[in-house]
Amino acid sequence: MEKKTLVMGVIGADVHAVGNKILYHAFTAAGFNCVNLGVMVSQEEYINAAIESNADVIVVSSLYGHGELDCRGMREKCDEAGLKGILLYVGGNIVVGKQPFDEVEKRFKEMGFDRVFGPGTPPETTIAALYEDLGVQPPEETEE
Amino acid sequence: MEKKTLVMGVIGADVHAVGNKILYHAFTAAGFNCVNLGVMVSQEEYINAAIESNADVIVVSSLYGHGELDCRGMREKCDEAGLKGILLYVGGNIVVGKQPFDEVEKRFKEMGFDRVFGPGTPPETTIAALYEDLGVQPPEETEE
Amino acid sequence: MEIRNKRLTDDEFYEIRKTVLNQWPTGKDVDLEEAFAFHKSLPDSKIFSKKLNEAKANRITLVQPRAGVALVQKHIELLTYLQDKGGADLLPTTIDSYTRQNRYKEAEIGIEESVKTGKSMLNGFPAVNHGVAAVRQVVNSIDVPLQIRHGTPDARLLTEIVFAGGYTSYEGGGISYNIPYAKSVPLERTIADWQYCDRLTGIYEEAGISINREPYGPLTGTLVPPSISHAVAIIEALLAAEQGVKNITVGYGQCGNLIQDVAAIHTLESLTEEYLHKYGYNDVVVTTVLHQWMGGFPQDEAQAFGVISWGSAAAALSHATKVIVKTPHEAMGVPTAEANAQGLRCTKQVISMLRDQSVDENSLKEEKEIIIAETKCLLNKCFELGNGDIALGTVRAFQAGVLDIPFAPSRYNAGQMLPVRDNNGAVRILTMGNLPFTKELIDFNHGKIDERAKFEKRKASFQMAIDDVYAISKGRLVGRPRG
Amino acid sequence: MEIRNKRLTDDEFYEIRKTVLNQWPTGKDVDLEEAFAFHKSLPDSKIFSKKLNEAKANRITLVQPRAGVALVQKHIELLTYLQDKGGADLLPTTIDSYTRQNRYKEAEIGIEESVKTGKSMLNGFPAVNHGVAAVRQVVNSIDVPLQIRHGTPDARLLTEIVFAGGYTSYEGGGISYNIPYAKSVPLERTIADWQYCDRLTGIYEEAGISINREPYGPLTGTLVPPSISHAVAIIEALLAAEQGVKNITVGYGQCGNLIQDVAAIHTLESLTEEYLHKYGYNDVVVTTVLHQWMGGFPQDEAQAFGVISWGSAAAALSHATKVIVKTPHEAMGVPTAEANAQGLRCTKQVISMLRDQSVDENSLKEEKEIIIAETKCLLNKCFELGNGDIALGTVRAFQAGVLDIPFAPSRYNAGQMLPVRDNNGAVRILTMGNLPFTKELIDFNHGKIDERAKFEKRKASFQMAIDDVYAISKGRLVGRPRG
Ligand code: B12
Ligand code: B12
Repeated sequence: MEKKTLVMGVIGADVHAVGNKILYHAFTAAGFNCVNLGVMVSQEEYINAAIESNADVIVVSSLYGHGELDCRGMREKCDEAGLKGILLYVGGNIVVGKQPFDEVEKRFKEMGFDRVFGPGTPPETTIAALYEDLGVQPPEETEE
Repeated sequence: MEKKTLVMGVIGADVHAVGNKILYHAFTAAGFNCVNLGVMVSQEEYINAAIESNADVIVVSSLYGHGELDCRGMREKCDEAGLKGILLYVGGNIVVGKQPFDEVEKRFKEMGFDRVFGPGTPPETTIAALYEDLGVQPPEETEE
Repeated sequence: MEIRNKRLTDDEFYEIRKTVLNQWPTGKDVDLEEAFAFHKSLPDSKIFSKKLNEAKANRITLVQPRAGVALVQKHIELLTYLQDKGGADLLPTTIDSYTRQNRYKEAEIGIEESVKTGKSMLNGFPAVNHGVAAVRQVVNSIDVPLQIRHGTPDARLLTEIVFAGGYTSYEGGGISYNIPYAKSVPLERTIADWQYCDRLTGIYEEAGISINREPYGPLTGTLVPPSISHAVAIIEALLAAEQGVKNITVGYGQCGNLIQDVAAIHTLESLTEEYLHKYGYNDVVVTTVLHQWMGGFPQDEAQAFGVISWGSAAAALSHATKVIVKTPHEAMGVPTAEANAQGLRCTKQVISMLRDQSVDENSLKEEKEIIIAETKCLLNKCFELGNGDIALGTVRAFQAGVLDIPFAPSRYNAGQMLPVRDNNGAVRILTMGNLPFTKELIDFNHGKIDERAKFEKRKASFQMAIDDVYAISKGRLVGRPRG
Repeated sequence: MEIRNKRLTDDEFYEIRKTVLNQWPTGKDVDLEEAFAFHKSLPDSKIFSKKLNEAKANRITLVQPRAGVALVQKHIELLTYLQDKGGADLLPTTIDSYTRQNRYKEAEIGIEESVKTGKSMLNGFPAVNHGVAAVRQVVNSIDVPLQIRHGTPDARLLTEIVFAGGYTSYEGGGISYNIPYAKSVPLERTIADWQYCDRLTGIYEEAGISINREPYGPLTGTLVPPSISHAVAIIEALLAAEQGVKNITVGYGQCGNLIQDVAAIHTLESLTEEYLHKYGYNDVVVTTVLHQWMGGFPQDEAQAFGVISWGSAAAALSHATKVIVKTPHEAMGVPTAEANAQGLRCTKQVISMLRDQSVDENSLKEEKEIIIAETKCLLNKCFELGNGDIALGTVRAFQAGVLDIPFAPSRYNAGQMLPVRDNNGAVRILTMGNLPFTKELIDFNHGKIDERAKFEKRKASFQMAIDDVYAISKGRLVGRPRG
């Protein structure tokens, strides 16, 4: 199978590193080529990395509550940088406080994100979505 | 001070004895003459005891949830027995489940109870109400 | 005829049985052979004793709520919710208070009123009125083992109906469902009536159907010292074993001091086994249940969760076989399904977080010795008073105040004994009444209470006990003087 | 110039101070003399160190939430609610993440957006942007002592503003607010910047105003073994003491195994005192704080209450001076005032129920010995690496992986060490990286982990650590393999 490439990281001034490390581990085991930018990633860094690695998808994590401020304009910046139509995922605790998820999802979709995931979404769910959206299959041997 | 007399007990098939024992202790210390019928008291028993002791008030406890079924018709039976206008208090966990207290109070007032108290009402509150309704004062020396 | 701890003969049993099944029309639907067949059709996953034995072997703690409403369909919905959303390992059917007093006519009114008002006007499920077929509907609808929980002095007809209905566990006993649950029923009566229930269990056992029996541990739920409830639990276990019961869960209501609670669960199991063996009952499986705090709860739900969690911790750290769960609505009224499931989930979280931890044996030593010594004083005196017969001895012990349960409503209870907490929150005995304790044990109790009295700069008294009764509902364990 | 653990001279301090106060316009409002006067006008009941010292003397555990929103009035409302409805003994002001990164312009946008949308768009209170007068509004409105809680690598301006604003306690440190909170800030920088903050505290102290300082204990909050966080806490205590700080609260994030947690709190206090004395700081008052579980929480609120309660139990049984409280919303997002108060009330219930209980000293012995031995290995090596200077030694220790914090985002952290739980849920170290442990200690850790690996019939590995990271959020403590 041709390996798909994803760029991942935690946006803004966010330092929540645990989920990022685990997601990296899980994505790699699931057969993706991962460019992990770690925490405190700016929109520009994601975009530059995506261009450089010719990525198929950008997976944005935001845990600390400023996701809504940090993610604004990301789709437009991608477009400007020539990444038209690149898949954009966002997940984590992406807003401040416990808010009804459907409203949150709507706001982020309007911002141009293709998929929006709520708090505590397990890696398996994210991976299943990636397989579906990228039209690929799990690798024969997964690390179990 | 002339001692006022109260008849007290836990109505119906209710065996919750702890609050009853403590209330008896508190009422006595507060200067009342108490006829304590204990638990599992029928309407008739309260009424007979009130006639016999020439009581000023009947204090009905109900904890176990059947209070609404058990208390029905009590005011009418008092009237028939010649206890017209006798003070009737009810308190405890007088209905099944957590219900808005104002609705519960309303239903029991309609049944003819003069005062209706919610879960966990402290003895001091009840005693203050008795002093007020019976127009008496605390005894000089209270057991403290 | 004086009461004796002796197995009912078939003649005696079936003679009584005729009148029992006639107490209410639904009695006539009970057919033993057909009931055995129904039980045998049940999958292992619905059999209480199997699940308990397995939990005991694996040292895990199962969670079980209390729950019961007036109408069959609503009751099934409630239990299904607690199973699916609460993750209950075991489910109950709590019986309403009219049925507990054999007031089936009032229960009938409660059912009608519940249909009319659309809310349960009864505080439990009136199984006798509903009858065998309805009970089986419940059993058929639920995937986990089911138990009847009640508080019924004369539970004979209820037992017949729910056993025939397929229930595989049954709470209660001649002492524990009398003294805390009745005002004026003689103890001879309830012990005899519960010999009937136990014998019925024995008859099922002999037919190859092992129904779990659980003496009701917490009694009045209010400052009951462990040795008192242990003595009662062990007596009821002996009475049940004599009638042929083979699967017994002995219970204890959390007092709140961790060391005392863990020591209590450990000694409850070992003492019950010891006494069963001593009296020749060698094939009984004994498991334990810890009841989360059974006294007054705080009204605030967040605080109630704190109390629930602490009970869960005591259950997990003592490795009780199961824990009976309270809800955040406890102080207010019969809980909604939602609140009940919350209590379960909170409990499960704590139980499973702590399942790999225990309390150091050394730190339990003194407390275990005290509980064992006290319990033996009580039991030995009971045997003595009964000239070796524990049924007779028990009746005489209550008459004499040798067994004495605090805050009990029954007039057959002396009510002389007064418990208070010591300075670490363990429940001790201030006024002995006629408890047959040795001087050492009395001194131990008083010494512990003196420590507290000194600390609080007041005399130990009834007021101290009252403060302790209110304490947990006011956010404390020890009822310290205010101000 | 290389970093040294040496008190800043007045010249050095006031030289730096000029640029600090110019970092953002609100800096110019800080006037030390006037600030001292404001502090001296505060009643004792608002002074953090006084309340802590009193709690320590009485062996009680105070409760404190986390809380902060974007706008001043809303923040005051929030704190008032937590004080009145939550019963908080101590209150915080949690700073937002932009301020923590000195991104005051973005904080300004957050404030504007919050005004516009009517909800807090920031995850905390941007104290620098608000300035001294606004901070005093908060101090004047609240009755209990207040602390700033943040996670700011360069907190110098923030410290100036909130000290002038009247805050009497301040969390953070050069290591604990760098490694878990930053990606690429050199440790020399943050240690130096925090020397500034500590020196400012010292200057207040010398003016007769004792401001409490709290190194941030839990670090990444995720499977941090006690000895690691102890070493960091003690280093930061030494660094603070050198600058003249006299009232220090050392912290620890609950791991979940009761024995380990209680042993951790006890040794944290004794070791901190030991090292302070050893290095000549003899007049520092040391208190302790336990943080309820700092890793991933279960989403379900009832389950979250279980986790909160277990943290409360650990705090109470270890007699920590205070406990930092989580809320039932933890897994979802910044809590509402209501949810925050629920966490407080639940905690208070457990804390006060358990305040008269302790864990038996004997059962703590082994665990305390291990923690002490491990911590000393780490600290002694740090001193060695710094040729006797702990500031320098710390920088070199991180470079060498001698100090190594699991799951940390900082590139100045080696990230070689990997913790997993043992079979009783205590946190142990699987991969040592360059931790300078003795063979005995390594064997002890591996022996404990082997027990678990055998029990689970699998090898200890990164997967086991991942399972442990998720465990509590999935209702367990030990991340057992599924299926
Ligand atoms: C201890 C207890 C028991 C013990 C009682 C032992 C005994 N014989 O006394 C046992 C375990 C045996 C028991 C049994 C049952 N209980 Co019960 N029990 C409790 C519990 C936990 C505490 C009661 C108590 O002693 N409180 C301490 C005393 C000091 O307080 P108190 O009883 O509330 O009384 C004070 C005030 O209410 C007030 N007061 C009382 N009467 C009056 C009257 C007036 C006029 C005024 C002003 C004030 C007043 O003053 C008293 C003194 O301060 C409560 C829940 C709670 N409160 O936390 C449930 C509770 C009362 N029980 C309940 C139920 C349903 C039962 C059972 C049916 C079994 C079951 N389903 O679990 C049986 C009923 C048996 C029967 N036939 O009555 C329900 C009632 C539900 C409802 N009303 O919706 C409660 C609320 C629990 C619950 N949430 O489900 N129970
Ligand atoms: C541990 C932790 C910390 C540690 C982080 C250590 C570190 N450097 O990593 C410390 C203590 C330092 C910390 C600091 C802060 N934290 Co914090 N923290 C947590 C906590 C308890 C657990 C996070 C975690 O590690 N979980 C375990 C991992 C495995 O799960 P995860 O992070 O959720 O990631 C998984 C999923 O979300 C998903 N996922 C993640 N990204 C994506 C992306 C996509 C596309 C998909 C599909 C899925 C996905 O997959 C991951 C792997 O399974 C959470 C609350 C919780 N969840 O219980 C709060 C939480 C995230 N923190 C929060 C906050 C506010 C802060 C602080 C501002 C301080 C504060 N107020 O207390 C600072 C922020 C610092 C900063 N600048 O970022 C808030 C965020 C609030 C909000 N969104 O409304 C939370 C929710 C707590 C709360 N309820 O207040 N925190």
